Amino acid sequence: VTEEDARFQQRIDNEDKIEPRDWMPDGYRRTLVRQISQHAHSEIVGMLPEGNWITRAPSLRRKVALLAKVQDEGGHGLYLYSAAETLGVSRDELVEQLLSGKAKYSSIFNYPTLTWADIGAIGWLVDGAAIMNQVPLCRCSYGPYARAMVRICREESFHQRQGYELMMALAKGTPEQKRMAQDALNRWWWPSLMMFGPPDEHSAHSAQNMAWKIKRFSNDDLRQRFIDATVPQAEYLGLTIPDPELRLNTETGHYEIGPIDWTEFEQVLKGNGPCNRERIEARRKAWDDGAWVREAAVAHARKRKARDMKKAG
Amino acid sequence: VTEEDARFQQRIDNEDKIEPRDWMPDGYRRTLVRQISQHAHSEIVGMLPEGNWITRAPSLRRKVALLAKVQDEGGHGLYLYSAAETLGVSRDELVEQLLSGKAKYSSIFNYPTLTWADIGAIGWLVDGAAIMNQVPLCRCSYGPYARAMVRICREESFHQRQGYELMMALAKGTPEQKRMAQDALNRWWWPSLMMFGPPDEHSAHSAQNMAWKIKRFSNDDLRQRFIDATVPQAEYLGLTIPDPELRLNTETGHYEIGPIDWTEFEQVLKGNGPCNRERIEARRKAWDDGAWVREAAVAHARKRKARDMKKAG
Amino acid sequence: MSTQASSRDALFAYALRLGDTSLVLGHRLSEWCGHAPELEEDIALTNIALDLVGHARLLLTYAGDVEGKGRDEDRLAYRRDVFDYRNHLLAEQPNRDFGHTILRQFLHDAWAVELYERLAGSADATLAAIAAKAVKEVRYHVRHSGEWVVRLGDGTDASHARMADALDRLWPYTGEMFERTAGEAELAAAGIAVDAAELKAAWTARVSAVLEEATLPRPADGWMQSGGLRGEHSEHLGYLLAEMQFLQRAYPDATW
Amino acid sequence: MSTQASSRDALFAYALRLGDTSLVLGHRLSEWCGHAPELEEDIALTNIALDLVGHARLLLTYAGDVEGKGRDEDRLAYRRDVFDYRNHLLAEQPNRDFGHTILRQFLHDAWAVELYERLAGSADATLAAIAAKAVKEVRYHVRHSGEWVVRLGDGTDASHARMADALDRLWPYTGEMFERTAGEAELAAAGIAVDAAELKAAWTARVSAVLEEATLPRPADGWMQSGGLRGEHSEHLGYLLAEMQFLQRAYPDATW
Repeated sequence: VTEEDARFQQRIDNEDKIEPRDWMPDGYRRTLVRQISQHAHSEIVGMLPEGNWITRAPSLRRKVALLAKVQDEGGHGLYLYSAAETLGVSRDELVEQLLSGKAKYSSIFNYPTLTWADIGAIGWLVDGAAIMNQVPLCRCSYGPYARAMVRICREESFHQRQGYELMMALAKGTPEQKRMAQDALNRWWWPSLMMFGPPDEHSAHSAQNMAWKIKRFSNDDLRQRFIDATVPQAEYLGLTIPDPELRLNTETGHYEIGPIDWTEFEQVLKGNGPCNRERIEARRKAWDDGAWVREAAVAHARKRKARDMKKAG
Repeated sequence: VTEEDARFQQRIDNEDKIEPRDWMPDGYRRTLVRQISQHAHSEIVGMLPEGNWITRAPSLRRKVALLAKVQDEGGHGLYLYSAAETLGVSRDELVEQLLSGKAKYSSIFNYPTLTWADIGAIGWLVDGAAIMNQVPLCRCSYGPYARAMVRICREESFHQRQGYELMMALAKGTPEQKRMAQDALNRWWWPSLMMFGPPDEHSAHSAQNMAWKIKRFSNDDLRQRFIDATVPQAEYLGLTIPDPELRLNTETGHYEIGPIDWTEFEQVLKGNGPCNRERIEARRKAWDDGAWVREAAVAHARKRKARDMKKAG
Repeated sequence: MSTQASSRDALFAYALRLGDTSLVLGHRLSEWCGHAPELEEDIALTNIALDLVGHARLLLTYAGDVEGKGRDEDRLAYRRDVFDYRNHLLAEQPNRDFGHTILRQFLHDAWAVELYERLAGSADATLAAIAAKAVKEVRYHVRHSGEWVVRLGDGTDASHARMADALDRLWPYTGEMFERTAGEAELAAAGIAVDAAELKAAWTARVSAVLEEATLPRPADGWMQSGGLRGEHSEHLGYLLAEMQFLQRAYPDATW
Repeated sequence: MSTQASSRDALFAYALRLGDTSLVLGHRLSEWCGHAPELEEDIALTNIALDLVGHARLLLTYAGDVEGKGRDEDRLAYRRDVFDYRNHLLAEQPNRDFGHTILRQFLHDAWAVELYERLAGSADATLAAIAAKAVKEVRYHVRHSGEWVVRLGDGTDASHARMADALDRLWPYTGEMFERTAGEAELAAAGIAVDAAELKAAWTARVSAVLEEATLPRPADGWMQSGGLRGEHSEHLGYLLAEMQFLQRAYPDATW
């Protein structure tokens, strides 16, 4: 450990915020770039499953809410790419990594949205799980990331309430709507639990990230918080969590769940989820189809600048 | 008039059939190529407006009937291209003429199919008008064309009855269905009348084509027959022909109609119909997208032949 | 009584024309969500889509009130078939590439901004209020789409060619914006509606200026497509509605 | 009584599986009508679509009879939402290019021909009769699609590359054809159904032979997509149904 390393760790321990121009260890920088860009990519890819229902939203009010939500996700992507850029990497590089498959994004977005209830389930469960992960990041040691997360969490919690309200309308609606809601819960429950990552005993990097205060709670801790918060919400909706082993441990006050099928998680991570290929292809198509537009914008800006200079000269 | 011309005309006057290897005047050949290929193109382009409702047909029975009908049209295109080929022009040349806009097809297919009732209206009115035009062609002086028309007319009259039956189901259905049927009649009536071409006093080529027995009745005669046959059918359906001036002349026994808006006809002919551009683009796209398939088929056939020769050798 | 009824019909038709056009165009824009050429533009297009659907909600709600048969915004949006839609054909044209989308948007925005500026002074308090709200947003839209038209028209050779093609395709759909719905002239005379025919000069001036800056020659006003105001649409609208209306049609008794 | 009910459920599910797969695949083929690479193929694809929709009609009618709740072919085809559809995921995959379409068709046909040959000997007279009719048509289908796979696989470099891509995309959807619906094993034991799992070897032999002739390496059997038999589909089916069902949904009281 060098003296610089020690001084850096001291600042972290003092809960100082690290800023872009401050010295930082390469590992810290690398970890943050990976995590922030992965987070940004998740926001962007996450626009696709929900975007899938914009044209079919069942009322104009719901359509407007969904459009606004997906737009917010684009906005989150923007803040996060900006935060990553403060670490010396360009947005184009990051996009390149996403499109080439080098960079990851949250596996949850490799599941399809099959019915309108999936929009509710994503808001309630996926955004709910995201918030559990993200709220501690508002206190992350890296300043630009922490500040981006404050803004993001505020919007995410609005989305989460909106998603729950949507599920409520279905759960209290016609029998067909209730069935749709239950079906969505059945499909999204386990993938949501997997969003917290592998069990602590298999989780790499954790200790270092905790020391750097990039991470503040373990995967299993966050997962448990999510379960404890969500099970009563499902009960309130009158929906059944698809886990016959689920039970409340009255001694600990925590809900205990049956075993998670990590093989499925591994397969989706490896690219075999129902939509991995389609998600990346959709992003790649948008990027490739848009190339002429971006090129034209650059060419026009150059022309305009040349004209302005001529005028000025 | 050469001796050959006179002998040819004599054969025509005797109602002899002209066959591909027989001598014929250049003008006769040119006229037939133009007419037969235009007719073939019409069958092919005509698949598009009806094809537009295959995926949305309102019952499986209707879906099957529509699929079969559009398939028949493809078949008619095939017979007719074959008949044209007997006159020394290749199908590829003809397709090229269609795609480049050099060759025409029936303007009626430049109108959109907006509701399911349009499928009925096309069968009843458009196929009905086509039959009026085509039945006399079964006695056309050129043998291959005449024989193709016999087969085509048989199928067309089946389509026409099917279309009328479809309209009947709508006209006797719910008020919304009846409204749909009336709306379709409103939109297809006048364009159907225009299918017979301009009034006799403005029709070019007519006299020569009559002499050659390519054409046997004038545009206005055929149009009148169609009107006389169709007006009572509309009445039987309980639908109103969209022509306030329509009346039965009790002396002649014929229905008289209000003036036809030939400016619209001219505009559609000139390429300004609602769908001219889309129809040709759809055909061009099919052709261009299929190029690799046709090339591969040729390449494979060549490989196979080479292998067979090697084996045989 | 009969005059009252016919002016109610006219107002209903007028509100539908504006509302349907906003809704259908907003729908088309919303198809881009997640697929735009760059993230900033994804957000901008979605924003405009949001505004347009917002206008549609106000206008369709008002149309339902005027009609007085208890139809609300969703009933009107989700339970009418293609021949009852009154949007401009321009709005329903497919997206094709970004250049077509943004040019379609500009041709519409240049009309909408002229319309809403005048309609904000309507003698009908509801239309005036809707227009006053809309005009602020539409001013931003027309600036945004106009800037893109300039950028792409006067960008690269490839972008210029695409925009010229888009202009050639879309121009025949611009004539309809200056047609009148049944009774629109009477409504305009009463100070309630803006007579669409009177927007032509201002629209042409605005469009010509942008096209010129974009180095795109303005097409001659040839034969114009028509039909949207009579419910005679292109083949595209049926597919759009089948998709948009699916849930309301499949679950007619549900509340969402 | 309970056994009877559960065997009725099993038979219903089985008939739906076959009927829905035929219907959805027929729908996909019908999307080509008027757009195929050559006229002969336009006619051929439409012909196969006709056969498949024909099989679907028989199978769905039978499913409705078995269920005994008065649902006919149209009720089943047009009034079920995506999670009640039981087709193979393979059938709903989008057409993409002609190579993908014809390979998808071949992978299905090679299964269908093995299935119907066996099902023609079913102890259930209706299923046996449907299969006896279908097998004649399906023998033609598999020859047609197989010939195209060979032609395009062993055609030009470009066509080979397209077919290799198609194979890579579609292979993960083939595993589902050998899954069983609930109660299918029991129906098979009773001589009513054909156990799908038992078709694997014959299918593999048939497919391998054609792929070899087409110079296309057979992919390894990796992770297989699954879900269609449980009503968990891809995002594509919802759009397909929205389009297909529009009229029946929009005019629920009409007879066509």
